[in-house]
Amino acid sequence: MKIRVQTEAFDLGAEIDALRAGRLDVGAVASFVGYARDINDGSDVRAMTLEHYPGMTEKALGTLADEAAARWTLIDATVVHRVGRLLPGDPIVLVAVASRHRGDAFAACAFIMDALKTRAPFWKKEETPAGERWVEARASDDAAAARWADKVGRPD
Amino acid sequence: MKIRVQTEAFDLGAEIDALRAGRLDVGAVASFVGYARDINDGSDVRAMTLEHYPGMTEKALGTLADEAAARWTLIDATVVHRVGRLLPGDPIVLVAVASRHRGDAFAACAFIMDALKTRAPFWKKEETPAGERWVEARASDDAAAARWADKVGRPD
Amino acid sequence: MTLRMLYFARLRERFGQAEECLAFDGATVADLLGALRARGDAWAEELAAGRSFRVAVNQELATPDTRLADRAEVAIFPPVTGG
Amino acid sequence: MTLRMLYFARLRERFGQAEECLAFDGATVADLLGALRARGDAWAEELAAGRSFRVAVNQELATPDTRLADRAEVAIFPPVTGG
Repeated sequence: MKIRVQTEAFDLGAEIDALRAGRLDVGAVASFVGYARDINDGSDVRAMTLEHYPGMTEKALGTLADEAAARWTLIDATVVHRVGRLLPGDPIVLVAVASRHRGDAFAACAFIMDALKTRAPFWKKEETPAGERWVEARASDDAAAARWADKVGRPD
Repeated sequence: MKIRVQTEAFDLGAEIDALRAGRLDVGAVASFVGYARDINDGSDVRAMTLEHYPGMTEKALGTLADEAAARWTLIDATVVHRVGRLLPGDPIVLVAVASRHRGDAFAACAFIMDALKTRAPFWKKEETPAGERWVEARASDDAAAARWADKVGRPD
Repeated sequence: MTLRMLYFARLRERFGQAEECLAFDGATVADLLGALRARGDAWAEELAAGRSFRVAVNQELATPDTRLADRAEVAIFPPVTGG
Repeated sequence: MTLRMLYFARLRERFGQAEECLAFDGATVADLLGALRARGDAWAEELAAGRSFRVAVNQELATPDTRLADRAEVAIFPPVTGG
């Protein structure tokens, strides 16, 4: 499992090449990239700054990846999350999961993203025409994460 | 919706850049790449050849993508499937879905893959130490596709 | 009516041809399958009731009661295995 | 005991500091929150019952009954919004 927190952009293709390198038993790679949008909650967003809790962040992401590896049959996974100031269109987060079969890859990738959204210590501050504002946590993210509790395989 | 059937390899990063080009409202891209494995059903696989039904293939893939667009809130999607002779490690299929929020992207990407596996006219023939063999359809693929019938959103 | 028949994958190999033009007197896919089975050998074997194959008419998946029209493109193939 | 306190995001701004060393006589996270609320102003307001915040002890999410040990690293922050 590769876990990184960084200010620089990442290259999805290169990350997935590294994830698969030398493994001819990989039949499936599911991946997700989250991007900064130019609008949120009805306001224009000119930029955002991502703050995190160094030390706990890496530990929390590692825990999520380990939970996914315990729950599904995975070959490897990569999680990269950026911090610092980002502009609309910039990639924020990458989760990529390699497995033999697609069901495991899809489920683990969605699980890691849902868990990251509620358990990894990152916070977004947006720059809007009305000034700066901290993004509020969404009830829909708690609901998405809760789908995975006490379930085997895919959520409802 | 971009649908392509081709013999050449594809570049995941370039496909996703094209999918997002000029769209700053894209918050989420879920993607899947399927690869040729070096072992299947307990036999070494040296190579495989993918045959398809030109004309129907593109129509079937377009129908799946349209069904996904009717069911979830999507910005765009790309489906690329290779045909011809492939070696272990070669990418076979790419499905990438762009949306505002991750739930739609994940669900539509998984749906398109599950539907493709049962409804798009491709056939694999494997080269093994014991000779050539046509890959048999899997009951698990029918079950995966059936999960989406009469359901809204994500499957069980 | 005249049909353009296409065969794919294992069925193409078993039937020894990828396509043919077929003069046909019936009305439905079921009628057509009956006519093909009457050829015997691989045709009777592969298209027997209970065997797993698919029929597409004009590039859309069809069922036994799908009606056929003159110049239709009819494809017969095994369950698909792409992806 | 002495705790290393860390504050993040909106709470860092509201409390006017990112970290501090805190001498503390209680036993649990609940005791600690009571001591911080007693500072009044933003502390009383942001850490009031019913407000939404998280506490991590030694970089693991904690609950009100989590026990604290000398030199623990305790972080208080809003619900997370990454990804």
